[in-house]
Amino acid sequence: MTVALTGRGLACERDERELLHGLDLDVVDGTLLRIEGPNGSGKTSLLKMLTGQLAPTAGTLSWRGQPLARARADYRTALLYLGHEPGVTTSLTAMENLAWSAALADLCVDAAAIEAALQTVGLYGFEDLPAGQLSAGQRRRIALARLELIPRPLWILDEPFTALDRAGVAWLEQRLLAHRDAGGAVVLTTHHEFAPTACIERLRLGATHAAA
Amino acid sequence: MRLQRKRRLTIIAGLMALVAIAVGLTLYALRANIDLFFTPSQIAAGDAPHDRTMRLGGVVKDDSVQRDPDSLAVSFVVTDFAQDVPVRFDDILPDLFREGQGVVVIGTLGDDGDFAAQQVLAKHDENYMPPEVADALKATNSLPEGAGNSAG
Amino acid sequence: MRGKQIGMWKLIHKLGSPKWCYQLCGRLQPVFWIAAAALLAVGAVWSLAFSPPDYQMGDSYRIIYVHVPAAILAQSVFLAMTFASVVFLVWKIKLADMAASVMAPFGAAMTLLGLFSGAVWGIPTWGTWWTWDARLTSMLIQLFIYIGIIALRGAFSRPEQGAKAVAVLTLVGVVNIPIIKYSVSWWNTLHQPATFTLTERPAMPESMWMPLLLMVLGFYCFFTALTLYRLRSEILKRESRTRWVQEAVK
Amino acid sequence: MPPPESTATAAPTLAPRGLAATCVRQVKRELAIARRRGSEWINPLLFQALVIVLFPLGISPEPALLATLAPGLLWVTALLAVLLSLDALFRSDFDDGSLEQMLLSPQPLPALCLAKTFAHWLLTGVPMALIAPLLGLLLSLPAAGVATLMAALLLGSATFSLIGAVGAALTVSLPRGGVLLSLLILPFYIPVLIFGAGAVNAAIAGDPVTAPMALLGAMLALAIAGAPFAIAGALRISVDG
Repeated sequence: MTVALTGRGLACERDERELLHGLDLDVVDGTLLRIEGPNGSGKTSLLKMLTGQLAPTAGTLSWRGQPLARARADYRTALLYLGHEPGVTTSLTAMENLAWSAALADLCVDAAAIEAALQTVGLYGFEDLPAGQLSAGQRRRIALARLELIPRPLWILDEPFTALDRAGVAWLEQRLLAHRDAGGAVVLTTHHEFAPTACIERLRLGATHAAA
Repeated sequence: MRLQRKRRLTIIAGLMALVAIAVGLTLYALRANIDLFFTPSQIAAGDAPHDRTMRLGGVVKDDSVQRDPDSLAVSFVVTDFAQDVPVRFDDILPDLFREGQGVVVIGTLGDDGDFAAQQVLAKHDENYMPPEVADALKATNSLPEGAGNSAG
Repeated sequence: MRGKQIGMWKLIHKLGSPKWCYQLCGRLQPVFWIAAAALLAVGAVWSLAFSPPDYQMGDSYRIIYVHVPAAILAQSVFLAMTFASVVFLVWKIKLADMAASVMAPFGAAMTLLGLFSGAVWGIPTWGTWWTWDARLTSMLIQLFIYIGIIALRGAFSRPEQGAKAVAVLTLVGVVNIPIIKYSVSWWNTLHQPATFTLTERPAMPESMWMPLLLMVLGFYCFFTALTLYRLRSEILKRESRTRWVQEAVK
Repeated sequence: MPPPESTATAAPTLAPRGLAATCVRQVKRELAIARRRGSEWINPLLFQALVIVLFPLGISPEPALLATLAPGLLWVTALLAVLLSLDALFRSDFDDGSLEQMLLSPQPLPALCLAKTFAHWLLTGVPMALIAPLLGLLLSLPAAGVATLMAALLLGSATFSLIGAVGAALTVSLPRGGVLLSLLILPFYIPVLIFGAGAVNAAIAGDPVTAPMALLGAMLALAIAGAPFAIAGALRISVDG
C-alpha cells in the first residue's frame, strides 16, 4: 500500500489560458501537501489533474512508475477524493449516502460499520434523516465519514474544512495528521492554517512554482 | 491485470452478442412486409387486407387507362405481368404517369376487388436514357423492364 | 518497426500543427477553387445544354445534376466529420475539431439542398413533393442531426468542452448514415436506387452520366476548397494569441 | 468527537462487492431518491395523461376518429413525457458532486450509467406502459391493440431512456440544456416512434406484429451496446471537460 504519485513538468491549459507551467511534484507515503494560491491560480484544476480527470497539456503524471492514464484502474482503488461539492445527495439519508459511496468504492460494508463511521464524525442520531434536513456542516461531515469508512492510502481533498465548526476543524486536522503519520498521503487545498508544529509541505501556485 | 483482461473479453463478447441480436432481428423483420406494400400477385393470392390504407406497386397495363371526359375520374389496371388489379382514381395524375410506367398507388382495396386510390405516385427507377435510345430499344424490343418494372 | 512508428507520430503531429496546416491550406486552396470552378462550369453547361433529355421525364430529370451531388455530399461530409471526431477524441488533435466545426454547416446546407431539389423533382415525376418514405425521412433526420450538432457547439461557453461534446454526438449520429444508404434497398420506397455504385456501370448513357460525374467531383472540390478556406480563418481565430498568428496578421 | 485512531493503513481488509452488487446498489439509490422526490417521476406521467385529454377536446370526441389516431397519439405523448423527464436525469448528481464520485469509482463507468438508465426506465417507461391501457380507453383505442401497445412501449421506452441519457449527459453542464436536449434527441427517437406506432396499428388491423416488434428489439439491442459508452464519455466531458 504505497503511495507514489509523481508529476514532472506538468502544464495545464484551459481554453488557451495557461494555468500551470513546468510543475514538478511527488506525493509519497507520509506526504501531507497543501496547495496554496490565490483564487483562479489553478488549485482545483491541479487537483482534477491529480485525480486523473483532467489530462495535463504537457508533462507526465505517473502512478507507481506507470503513466497515470494506463494505471487508472489501480489508481482509483487507492484514491479517495472529496471535491468542492462532496457528493452528498440531499434526498438520501446519511446511511444511504454512505452505503452508496461504499458500493462505488467496491467495498462490502455492513450497517454497523457505517453507523460507527457516522458516530466518529459526530452524526450519532442523524443516520436516518435525509441529508437535506441537516445543516451544511453536518452534510460536510457525512462526506468526511468516507475517510473513516473507506480505507484508501491517498486522499485528495478540495477545501475539506468548508462549513465545519471549530470542533470539526480540530478533529479533521488531527485526522489528516494521523493519516499521514500512519503512512498515508494527503493532498488538499484549504484556507485553514495548520498548527506550526504539524510540519506540512506546501506548494504555492501563482507567479512561480516551487517544487514540493 | 488478468481480471481486467477477463473483463474486457466479457465486454467484447457481450457487445458482439448484442450486435448479433440486432442484426438477426433486423434481418428477420426485413423479410416480413413491414410497410404494407403489395404487388398484384399478392393481392390476387389474398395476402392483402381489405379496407385498409396500403400501397400497391406495379406497372400501368397497356391500353387500360380510361378517362371520364366530364371529370378527373380515371381508371386503369396495375399489373405485375402475372396478375392485374383494377384501380379507380379521382384526382390529378402525375406527369410521368403513362401506360407501361411503374406506379405506387396509395389507397384501399374494396371488397369487390377494386382498388380505390387516394394518391397515385409515378415511380422512376435508376435507368435514365435519351428518347432516341429508348425508341431504338423499343424497336428491338429490348427495353429493360425498367420502363417501369419497379414493383418489387 | 519502432522507428517507423515514431516517424508516423512525427508526421501526425506535424499535420496537427496549426501553423503548418495553415500554410498547407493556403497552398492547396487555389488548386481546389480552380478545379471546382472548372468542373462545375463544364458540368453545368454540359448537363443543361448538351446532354440529352430523358425519354420519360424530359428535361425535368436535369435536376439530378444538383440533387445527386448534394445528396452524396450530405453523407460524405458527415463521414468526414465522423473521421475528424475520432481523430480528435483519440489523438486530441485540435485541428481535427476545427475541421469538423467548419464542415458541419456545409453538410447541413447540402442536406437541405438535397431535400429541396428532391421536392422540386418530385412534383413532375412522382406527383408529390414529399412522401414519408424511408429515404426521405432518414434524410430529414440527417438534417436535424446536423442542426443539433451545430446547436450543441454553440451552447457551450467553453469551446474545448463543446468540441468534445460535439465529437461524441457526431459518433452517435453516424448510425443514421447506413440507414439512409440502405433505406432504398431494405424497404419498398418510391425513391429510386443509387445512380452511381462502385461495382456497376451506371444505368444511363455516357452523355448523361459524364456530366453528372463532373458535377459530383465539382461539388467535392468546392467542398474541399471551402473547407480549406474556412479552416484557415478558424485557425487564425483560435490561435490568435500565438506569436506566429500575430506576426502573420501584421 | 473521539480522538482519531490511526486506521489509515491498518484498516480491516474488506471484501470487494463485485460489479453486479454495485450496480444493484446504484439502482436502489435511484429508486430511493425517486421515492423521496415523488414529483420527479410522477409529473411526466401526469403530463402524458393531460396531453392525451387535450385531443378529444381539441380535435373531436368522435370515437372512430380517436381510435385511428390513438396509437400515434399515445406514442408521441409517451415520447414527449420521456423527454420531459430526461433533463433531471443527471442534473442533481452533477450539482451535488455525486457524478464526480461515480467518475472516480474503480467500477467501470459505462456499467454504472447502464444501471442508472435502467432505473430511469423503471421510473418512466414501465409506469407509462402500465397506464397505457387507461389512456387508451380515453382515446377509444381498440382492445386488440392494448397488449401490443404495452409490450411495444416497454421495449421502445427502454431505447428512449438509453438514447435520452446520452443527450442528458451531453447537456448536463449547460445551465439551460432542456430545449437543446430535445433538439439533439428527437431525431433519434423517430425510428422508435415509427415502428412502435406501426406495431400497435398492425395489431389493431389483425396483422402480425412480429416484424415491427423485432425492429424495436433490434434498436434496443444496439442502444444497450452503444449508449452506455456514449453516456460515460459524455459525462466525463461534462464534468471535467
